[in-house]
Amino acid sequence: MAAREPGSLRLMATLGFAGLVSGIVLVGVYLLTQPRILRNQWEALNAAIYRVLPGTTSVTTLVVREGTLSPYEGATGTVPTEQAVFAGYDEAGVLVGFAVPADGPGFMDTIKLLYGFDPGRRVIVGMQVLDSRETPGLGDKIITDERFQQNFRALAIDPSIVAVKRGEKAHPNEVDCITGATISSEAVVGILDRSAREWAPVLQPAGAARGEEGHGGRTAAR
Amino acid sequence: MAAEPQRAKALDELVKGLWRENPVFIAVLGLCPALAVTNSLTNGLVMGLATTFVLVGSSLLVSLLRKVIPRPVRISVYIIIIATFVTTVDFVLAALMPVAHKQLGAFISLIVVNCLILGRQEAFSSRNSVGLALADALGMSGGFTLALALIGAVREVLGNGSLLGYPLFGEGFEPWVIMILPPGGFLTVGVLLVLFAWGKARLERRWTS
Amino acid sequence: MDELIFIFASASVINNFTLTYFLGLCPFFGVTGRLDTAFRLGLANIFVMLITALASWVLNSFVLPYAPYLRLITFIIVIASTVQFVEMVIKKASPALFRALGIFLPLITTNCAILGLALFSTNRGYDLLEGLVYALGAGLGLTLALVIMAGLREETELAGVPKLVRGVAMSFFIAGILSMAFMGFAGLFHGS
Amino acid sequence: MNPLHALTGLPTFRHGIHPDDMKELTRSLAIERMPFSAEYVLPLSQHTGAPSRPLVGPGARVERGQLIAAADGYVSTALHAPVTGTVRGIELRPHPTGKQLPAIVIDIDPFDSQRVRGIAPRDWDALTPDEISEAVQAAGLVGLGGAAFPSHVKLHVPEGKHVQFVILNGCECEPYLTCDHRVMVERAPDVVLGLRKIMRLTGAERGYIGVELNKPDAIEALTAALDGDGAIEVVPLEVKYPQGAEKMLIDAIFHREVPSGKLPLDLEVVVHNIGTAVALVDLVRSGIPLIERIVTVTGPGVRRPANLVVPVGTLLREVLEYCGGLHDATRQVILGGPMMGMAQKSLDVPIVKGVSGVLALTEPAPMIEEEPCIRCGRCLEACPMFLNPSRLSLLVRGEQSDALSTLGMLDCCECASCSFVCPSHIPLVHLMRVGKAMVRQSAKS
Amino acid sequence: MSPREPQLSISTAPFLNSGLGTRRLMWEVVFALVPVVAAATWFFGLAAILVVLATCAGALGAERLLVPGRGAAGSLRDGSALTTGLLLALTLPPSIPLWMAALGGAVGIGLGKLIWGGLGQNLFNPALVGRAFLQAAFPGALTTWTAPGRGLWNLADGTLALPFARAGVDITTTATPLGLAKFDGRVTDPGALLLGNTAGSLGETAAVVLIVCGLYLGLRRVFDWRLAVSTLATVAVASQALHLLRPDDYPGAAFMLLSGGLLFGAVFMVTDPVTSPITPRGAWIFGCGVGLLVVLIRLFGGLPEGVMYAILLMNGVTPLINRYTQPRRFGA
Ligand SMILES: Cc1cc2nc3c(=O)[nH]c(=O)nc-3n(C[C@H](O)[C@H](O)[C@H](O)COP(=O)(O)O)c2cc1C
Ligand SMILES: Cc1cc2nc3c(=O)[nH]c(=O)nc-3n(C[C@H](O)[C@H](O)[C@H](O)COP(=O)(O)O)c2cc1C
Ligand SMILES: Cc1cc2nc3c(=O)[nH]c(=O)nc-3n(C[C@H](O)[C@H](O)[C@H](O)COP(=O)(O)O)c2cc1C
Ligand SMILES: Cc1cc2nc3c(=O)[nH]c(=O)nc-3n(C[C@H](O)[C@H](O)[C@H](O)CO)c2cc1C
Ligand code: SF4
Ligand code: SF4
Ligand code: SF4
Ligand code: SF4
Ligand code: FES
Repeated sequence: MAAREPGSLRLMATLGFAGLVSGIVLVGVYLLTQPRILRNQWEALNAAIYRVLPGTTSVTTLVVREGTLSPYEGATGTVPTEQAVFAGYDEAGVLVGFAVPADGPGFMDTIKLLYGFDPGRRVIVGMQVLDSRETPGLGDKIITDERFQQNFRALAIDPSIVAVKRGEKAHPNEVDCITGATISSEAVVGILDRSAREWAPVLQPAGAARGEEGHGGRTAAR
Repeated sequence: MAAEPQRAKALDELVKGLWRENPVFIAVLGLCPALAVTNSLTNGLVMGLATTFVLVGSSLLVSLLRKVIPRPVRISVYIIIIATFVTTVDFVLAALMPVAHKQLGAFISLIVVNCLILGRQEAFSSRNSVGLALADALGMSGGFTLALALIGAVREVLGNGSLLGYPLFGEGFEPWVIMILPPGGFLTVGVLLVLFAWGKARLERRWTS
Repeated sequence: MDELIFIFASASVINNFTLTYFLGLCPFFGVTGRLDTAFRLGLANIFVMLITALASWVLNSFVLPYAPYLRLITFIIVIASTVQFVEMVIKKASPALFRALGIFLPLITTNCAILGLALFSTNRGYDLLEGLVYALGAGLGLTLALVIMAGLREETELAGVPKLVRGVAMSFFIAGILSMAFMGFAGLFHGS
Repeated sequence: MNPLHALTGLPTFRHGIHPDDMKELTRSLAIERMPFSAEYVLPLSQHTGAPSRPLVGPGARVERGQLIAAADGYVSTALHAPVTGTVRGIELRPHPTGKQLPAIVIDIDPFDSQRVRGIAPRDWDALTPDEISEAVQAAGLVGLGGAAFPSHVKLHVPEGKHVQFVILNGCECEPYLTCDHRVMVERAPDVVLGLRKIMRLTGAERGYIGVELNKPDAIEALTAALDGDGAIEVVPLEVKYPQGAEKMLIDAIFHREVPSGKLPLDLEVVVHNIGTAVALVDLVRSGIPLIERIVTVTGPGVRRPANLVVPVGTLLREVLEYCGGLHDATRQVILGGPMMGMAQKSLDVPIVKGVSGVLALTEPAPMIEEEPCIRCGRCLEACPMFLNPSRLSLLVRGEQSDALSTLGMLDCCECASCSFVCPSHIPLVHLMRVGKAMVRQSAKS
Repeated sequence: MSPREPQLSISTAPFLNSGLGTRRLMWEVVFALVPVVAAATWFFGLAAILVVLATCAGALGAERLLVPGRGAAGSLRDGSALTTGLLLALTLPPSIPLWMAALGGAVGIGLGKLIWGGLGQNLFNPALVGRAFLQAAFPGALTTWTAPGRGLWNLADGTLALPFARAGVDITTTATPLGLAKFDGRVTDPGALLLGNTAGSLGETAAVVLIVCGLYLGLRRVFDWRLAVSTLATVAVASQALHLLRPDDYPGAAFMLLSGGLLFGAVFMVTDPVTSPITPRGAWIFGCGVGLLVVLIRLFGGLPEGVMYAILLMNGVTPLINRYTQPRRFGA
């Protein structure tokens, strides 16, 4: 038996060596691909930010630390791993609003979205769904339905955002639901309402400050 | 002198995976981690090709190293090799095809537990020459990719009225949404399995008569 | 609390691992011939999933931020060795439990449902508690699917299922119908 | 008291079925004696247990009541000549079970008076229990309730066992049959006497006579015959099939279930048919062995239904002819009742000791065409043994005998309630019999 | 002298039976469905008849195609394909395109029955398998409701859509009572629910008719009354309890019982002998399970109605129920 069975040292060595080689290969692949991956992520996010904050020409990333916003120190063009919002500015350098990511339960699974918030007027100025598994043809209309998107061009968050049946929208704080996708629509509304209520107190003072001083921090030109 | 039969054998190994031992329709192996995302031809192809890359790469390496790897730790070594290939393919896809990568999500990583891959190492690559192992891996993953593409195509055509994203039937088509939902995956595979069994039975009947 | 309820409902029935993600299919088709085996396999799965949730949370919080490229390998290795360790502990502490569940543990330690759980809960950014609830839901959902499937399969053995359909194809059809039936849980406890 | 009785007011068992009793055809016809015929066929196997061993050969002259075949072992019994005549031979003859079985064939002596000679009553009170058991066996007495189980076995209490109660089974729950009914009406005092005898033989303290409520005249006659005897009780029972199955009867009277695989004796009870009790009385009184029995000849196919005293071994053809023959529309002739009897393809079978009825039906076989089981559960709710006939039948067809025995296959008493209710006309009892055989077979190997 | 010997047939005991027949049971159900179809026609016009014809054609067609040995006469005779087709039709919305209805019938028979080995062997309700397929395939068309009483000849645009083509877009839609309750918090008056003058699936709206049919079938012992009773009782008790707890959020028992497909399901589908438990105790459990799932899905789920899913889910666990409710054997 001793003759045929390799010693345990040999086994450990084999495994260790395999692990080592694997590690080296992966580090190499990682270094090669990481910049592209990060850029892809940022580009996807960036596109969404410009869409939910119409009129924006430059963006600043802000991270949340102990309830207040501070500039993001990471590399330009990367998505921070911490909780972050994105301030958008127009050509004149005036703050358009903040792009805020939010998520919550939908019909099938968690819906992730990004919305633009104008803290001065307390209105939502744009919304885009980043990720959802809603039913194709029904629930996924929250992404594709143009009339639904219209709701979020100027949606007041006060007294609260509410969902109403399609065609019954009468007040700036109401959202016309999609027929046949009432639940997904309501889910989006619920996510927005909760998130906006949470963020407004944080963003309003920050917006006031930044609106005056013009934009600092790192920006990404379009 | 042995070159001819050797080549014939390699050819046989290559072809068997496509039909006779098709991993999906005949052996029903390696399906589960793939089925979830095979709701369009593109996804099926990407998933199939990613699996091909992993399977061919691992088989090559395992066959090359088959005399070096001590038996007691072979499975662990195989897993390390496979996981390395999978991580590589995951990163490369994320860098080069971000949209497809987002759709496939964690299921790319799950290739690592696809038992087709580990099974081939254990059953074939670790016992055969590099050439045969390569032929086997290519055949198996070819059959696998073909099957996933077929499933993806059926589901996309019925479920979305398109193929590779191009609409086939125009605006008036009512898509069968179920086909791109999970039940559609199960039902499609079920129907295809029955059709394959039926075709096989008919072929055999023709052969014998 | 609402959040946790939703996570649980989502993992167990709305997005049942087996019936919507196709994970853990092979035991689903292979082992479900007998009800009793299916049930114990399910329990073993719940158990391994809870360990996995714990292990992957530790890895995610303390290791992977520094070496993201090792995610897959470390998940597999750490889960497998943790389960093996726990297996030894159980063997010592409760031979009865080991006999009931033990034989399944090596089978499932690195199957796709387990790894899927680790990957999904990481992708969803769950904290420890959420991760554990997610694991419990996923494991119970898997057990539910396994046990239902076993009952149905046992019944079809005595039925006149046509020859062409008998076997794996039938299992796929049954799973398809169950998957349709589970769509009824969509939107459960979606709050709002 | 069983809560069920609170609802119905009458003791009974749970589950079971309510077929039309169809007894009005013969219910009020007094028992008559049929004339002798030319030929008698006496299969050696007329009872549960080993066939009797023949003692006579071709050409032998036999006297009415003479022993012609002896018991072969303990669970077996004797056989006697029903008429005076000549043994033609031991031949293979059609048997009610459908097989060809050896039988002693006797040609009657047409000039004989057919009086029983040379048999004298014994002093039974002087006999020990073992001697009584032997005497009963030698008289060929078997249970007349259907199974034809040798009576001496049940009259003899084994070492270490104890009998507390004797039940006389006067349920006659099979539709159409009225022979027990007529016996209870016409010979009530003998029924009671028989019960007393059995009680004394077995050492029982109490006796019961279970009678279904559709025989009020029998209940009345028996109650009158009791003459205030406090040790015996006539128990009116709900009209329900199979009330007469002994486990059901015991359940109805004592609310106790005979455990699966056990005998009534394990509950210190024995059950005898009322006909058996009267036959015992006759034996004790006159010493004449069991050479005739009472048979109800009935059904829409019979021109003149009747309750007859028929010598054992009489051919079915003769019995029918005595009753005016069959209507042309007759499609089936059954020995026994419609639930548990056996259809005959030949009228040349003899009436054996266990035959309590001859039934001629004009309907074609009601089992028209089998359809798949629709899992309606009716068979479950009919089965008095609380089995699942639907599942059992599937398992029988799938030949899974292990699963069969764990589901209680052997508990089935073949009462056919399941077949009766099945809307898909699945031959359930038939499959149950096959299943029981399968389980026994696999237990052996 | 001796009479002509009759031709005797032999068979095994018993020689009596209860006179019940599986075919007769199926036809009783078809018969009981006639008033339901009539009510559907009254409220939703010709569409009701057309949808019934389409599902039955799909069901019979699939049986014809997939079981080549069996002629149309054979499948017609045992009545079960027809039962499935009829029941499926009556659970569909009035405006459904006919080609979808036919597809549903075919899937119901193919996936719901034939792959299992045919009549009596299927473990899921075929009509509901067909409907669940349609609902997952065409969720839009299956959740589009038209108002009742638009005239006998009035057909929705989509009804005659060509195969594979989209249903018309300009259907005037309304919400079902359950939709109104769930999404608008409006509870429909029980009187309207009883008469059936509400939007909904073809056969489900007229509660009175369904109650009468249920009583007919139950009293004639066509189905196991325990199934229907336990289903309805569970819904009544559970929803009334929730209603008492939070009257504003949860409607009361009367509304829950009379709205949606509950009565139709309880009378015709929960009671399908083939797919419900065979044991009496199992029947109670099955009914309770359906009831609880209906309440769960309606009040806490995403969908306004859950009867179909509840029944299918309980079909799935029926083998388990059967297994664990085997009667205690006599003397065991
Ligand atoms: C298979 C299926 C999938 C569905 N998917 C969604 C969905 O993803 N999102 C949604 O809001 N509603 C979905 N619904 C519809 C809801 O069940 C519900 O009917 C609808 O939201 C009600 O909206 P309405 O009142 O506007 O018709 C789906 C329905 C079915 C049958
Ligand atoms: C193998 C066997 C042994 C029996 N032994 C006894 C016995 O020892 N004592 C007894 O009272 N009955 C005994 N019986 C008789 C049964 O209890 C029962 O009365 C008989 O089978 C006829 O019942 P049935 O007409 O309900 O089928 C025995 C029966 C069988 C089959
Ligand atoms: C289904 C079934 C029905 C029976 N019905 C009667 C009956 O109505 N009357 C009767 O005396 N015995 C009936 N028996 C036989 C009894 O179980 C029991 O064997 C008999 O009463 C014992 O008496 P014996 O040995 O004197 O025949 C029936 C048996 C079965 C299995
Ligand atoms: C009371 C009763 C209810 C039934 N309900 C259904 C049903 O809901 N769906 C169905 O497809 N068949 C139903 N059938 C018909 C039959 O059971 C069905 O065709 C079988 O399920 C097919 O195997 C019913 C039959 C009866 C007697
Ligand atoms: S482990 Fe492999 S063979 Fe088993 S089900 Fe999954 S993919 Fe199929
Ligand atoms: S070990 Fe994993 S891959 Fe293999 S059968 Fe089990 S679950 Fe499937
Ligand atoms: S024949 Fe057997 S299975 Fe059928 S009802 Fe009677 S005891 Fe039960
Ligand atoms: S009565 Fe017949 S159809 Fe009904 S469950 Fe029993 S065997 Fe099946
Ligand atoms: S169970 Fe998913 S790969 Fe085996």
